[in-house]
Amino acid sequence: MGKIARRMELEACVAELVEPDSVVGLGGLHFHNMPMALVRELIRQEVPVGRLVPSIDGSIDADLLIGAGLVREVQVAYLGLETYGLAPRFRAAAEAGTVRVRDCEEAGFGLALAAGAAGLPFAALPAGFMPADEGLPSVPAVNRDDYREIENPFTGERHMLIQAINPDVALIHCQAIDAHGNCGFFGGSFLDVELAKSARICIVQVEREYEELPSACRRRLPGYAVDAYCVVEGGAHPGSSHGVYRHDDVHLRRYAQLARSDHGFERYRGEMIGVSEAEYAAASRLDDRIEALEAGPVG
Amino acid sequence: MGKIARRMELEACVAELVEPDSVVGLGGLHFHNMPMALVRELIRQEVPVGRLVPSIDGSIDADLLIGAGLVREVQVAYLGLETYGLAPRFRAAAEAGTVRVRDCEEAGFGLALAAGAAGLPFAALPAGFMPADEGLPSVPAVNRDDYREIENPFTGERHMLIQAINPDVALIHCQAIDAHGNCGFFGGSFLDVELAKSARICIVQVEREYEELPSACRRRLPGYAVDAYCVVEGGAHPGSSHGVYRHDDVHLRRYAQLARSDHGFERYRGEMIGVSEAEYAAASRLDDRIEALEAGPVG
Amino acid sequence: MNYSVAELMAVVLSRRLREGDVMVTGTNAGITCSAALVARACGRPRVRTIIGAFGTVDPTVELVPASGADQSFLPGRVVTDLISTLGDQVRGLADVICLGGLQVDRDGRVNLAVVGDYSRPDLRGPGTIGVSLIARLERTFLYFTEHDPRTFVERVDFVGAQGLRPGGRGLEVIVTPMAVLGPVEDGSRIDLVSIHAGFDFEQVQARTGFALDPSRAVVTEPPSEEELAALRGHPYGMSLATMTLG
Amino acid sequence: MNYSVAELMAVVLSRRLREGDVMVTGTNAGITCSAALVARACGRPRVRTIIGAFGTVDPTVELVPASGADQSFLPGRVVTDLISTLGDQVRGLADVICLGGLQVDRDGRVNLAVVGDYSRPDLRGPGTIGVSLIARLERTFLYFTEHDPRTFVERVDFVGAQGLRPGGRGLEVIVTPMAVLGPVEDGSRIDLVSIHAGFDFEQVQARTGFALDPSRAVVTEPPSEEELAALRGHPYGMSLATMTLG
Repeated sequence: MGKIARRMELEACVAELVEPDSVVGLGGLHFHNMPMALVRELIRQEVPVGRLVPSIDGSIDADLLIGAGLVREVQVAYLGLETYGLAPRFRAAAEAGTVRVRDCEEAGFGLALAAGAAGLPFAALPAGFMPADEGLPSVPAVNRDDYREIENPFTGERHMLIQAINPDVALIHCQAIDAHGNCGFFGGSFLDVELAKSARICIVQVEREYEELPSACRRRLPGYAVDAYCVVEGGAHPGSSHGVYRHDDVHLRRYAQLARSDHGFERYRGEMIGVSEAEYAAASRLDDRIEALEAGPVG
Repeated sequence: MGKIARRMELEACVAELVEPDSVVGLGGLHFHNMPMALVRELIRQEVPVGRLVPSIDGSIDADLLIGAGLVREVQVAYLGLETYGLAPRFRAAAEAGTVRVRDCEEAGFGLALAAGAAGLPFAALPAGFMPADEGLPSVPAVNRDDYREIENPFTGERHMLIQAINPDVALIHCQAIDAHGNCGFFGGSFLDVELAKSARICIVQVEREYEELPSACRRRLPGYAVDAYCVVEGGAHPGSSHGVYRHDDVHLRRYAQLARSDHGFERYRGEMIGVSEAEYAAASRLDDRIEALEAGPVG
Repeated sequence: MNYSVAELMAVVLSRRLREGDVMVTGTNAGITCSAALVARACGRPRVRTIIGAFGTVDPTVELVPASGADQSFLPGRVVTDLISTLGDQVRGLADVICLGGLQVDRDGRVNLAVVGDYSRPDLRGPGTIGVSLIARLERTFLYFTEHDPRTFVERVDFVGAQGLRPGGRGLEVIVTPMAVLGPVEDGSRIDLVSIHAGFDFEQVQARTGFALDPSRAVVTEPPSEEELAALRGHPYGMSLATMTLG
Repeated sequence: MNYSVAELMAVVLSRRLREGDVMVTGTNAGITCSAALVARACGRPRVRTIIGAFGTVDPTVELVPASGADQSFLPGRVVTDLISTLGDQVRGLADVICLGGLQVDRDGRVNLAVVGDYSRPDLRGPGTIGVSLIARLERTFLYFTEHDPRTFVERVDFVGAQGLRPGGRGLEVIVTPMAVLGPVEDGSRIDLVSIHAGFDFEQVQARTGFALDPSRAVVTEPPSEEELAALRGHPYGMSLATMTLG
């Protein structure tokens, strides 16, 4: 059914639309265009996540939720801080066995998300993709939830399928939205359009409202795929919001350092998450940082 | 392997790159952005086509090849003249049994082409898509080449797959190409990018060369997916070339009329195809028509 | 008040559009785009149109081109692309698909492929276009520029799509220059919904290849002033006043 | 002539690039983009680079950002999108994929997922990223900013990808700040290809967790004047002269 995007407050987006123990997808890639305001709000409202699905390359967004103890299971192609090293809370939780990991490989993850977005129950993997020999663990052998073998009915050969990804809720960050809920990305859109469509409920946090989408938009998500949106300037911080501000190197570096220990993470959490985005803005000196990190137009 | 696009003459593109009895895909949609110069050249060189695959909505491009008696089999979601009625030569050949028809439905056709482009052997169809009851003919029942049933290994339910489309050769029309073989579409690109990538050999006919692709391009096909190109101004006539000229209503109407009978079709063919595009240009008054049909910029 | 057949057809379809509907259309979309125009003006401002060939949402075209892939259809509020629009339809992000057909039968099956024997047809049509889409979308609107007995048949020769699905879902309305057809209350078959002013039951029955129920022969509600004003307030809506059908 | 380790690594990779190659890269792409720069200047002008996150072909960036998804990577000769670039790799329209790893073993397996037991790992890494792509692309280049014995192991704890495929296809070269590794002639295992000037066999063996063949310890051919000129003639190539690794 075509959706009608509702404008809501950040708090209400989470309180009304994210059920406890849902499958939650996170948009963006690495520390770019992450739905950080929504992630912080999930932590404030302590919403447990049944399965977290960071879109293809997860970062501090997923790491924070795992660190806050809210994630039972995480489906990953990549979860790390890229140029800032491993994801410390994911690492600690996976090593301690307190989060279940569903490893997918990158192409399969992309195909599974695209299948979910297109209303298909599964996708074919490339021919020749099979478990490793010699009994060493590998994808797909370690992930029987998402990978299954069939006989290719056209050739009789063995072939792997991957299950579609269809989160209950997708959390997306973008730069622009118009009066009809159509969303615009000034820079990369990664797998955000696919993630938005694959989810039952799509929540968008956006930098700014426009009467009509500006021509700077490189890609657009139609409003008929959006359930609700909230306007949060700086909502992708400490990551970048392409075309608006660059990622905050100082902040990310400090997180990567602090989150190596339990108490360091708790210190970050105590200082930064607060009770509202206004508190986050004050603690992170958001306005100053956003201004200092102002990004030129893309391209 | 990344391809290096070679600049060739129209005649050489067909003579050197289109093997007899190949599977040949045609780009464009209805009578827009059709690779007509390449189609006419196939007729001049009398290259038999093993299977013709007009991309989702075929038009006069496919009808001409069928009328010329060059097509053994045609794989169609739609083949007609849209606002000019049925495709007369396709109709006549299918009714006489001189062309074999492989009917696909539209979504399946798109999925099969996208799978072919992405290097996957087949695609899942939407759940619930099954042969019609009561033994009435239907897709997929009439097309066992492309549709097969499996047990969905995730649910145990019956499920249909469609085989990927991977033509031997794709014939594509576009508006712009740069020095690196990157192609640009000023208007619609339909399934042309998918078709180009799905084929083993991709041949592009282009209106004009540019040092760099102009910003008017709405979509781009990377040069690493292009084997050869030829520059043919007006090469999509009597169809449109989006952003350059509109379709030629007079010409198309006349074709639809003439092609209803065998001798009418032969008259069109005798008048129009000639021995070169120069003869086509003279017979169709191409320069005048292109000028008269000049299209404003798109959008 | 005077109105053309095309105007009446657009108004009939517009009344079926609900707030928030996303309607997919293409070839000969003058009537369907105008239906959305009327719906938006008459209390359902969030009705949206998608041109399937481009993924154009709410095209900003002045005059609707006949071809569904004409470049005039490119500008719009949002433009995606053909393949993602196909995906959106399969995913169920669109509500209504508008199509024509070669044959429709009383069980609501739609056929655009062949008339006669499949392997050696009497009439070979364009294909089976849209079948899996009809099967996935919640609602299908069919419209025809002629009311032809060869179109409305007892039983199709080929099932392009099972338009009418269990419970009366799927095929919702068929509009022609003479009448409106649609599923009966229990969704078991297609029958008359109404007959346009100027035609009577016998005329419609004579041009329909399956039996219609004469007790259902009410008159199609004519366009209201508001509906006509909405139509005529826009260039492409206005063009319907003089549109020739068939 | 003086050159930095990063410059040498870029030159080593550049020599593996063939005319027409399409190379996919992303995070920490300073070295790989520079390799393409050198190859293009040294007789293979049609070598192309794709930034995977965006589908940017031949990015026009001045300085290569560390992050593979930085917006500076967006402008380029052609920009498509992430999902079609994934498809292009699976389809075989790209030739080379450049990656790092947590572990590589002498059979050419690559692991980025876990060290230790999969279900309760000693070290949990980022994932299995790129595995099916390594399996599909003709050639894989691995590069590491440290030559660490924990990286080069006898046997990986998890098979992210079977980098080395039958017949020596697949994993073509591994470059580190100390040495070049790669498949032996019959493709049966990974061994030394060369050692960078300034290091000796014992040093490399001490930092490699599987046995290397000392008879293969030739010196890595240093960058030529032409190669260095190509590197230093462009802002991002120039940045390698002072790049700190590890």
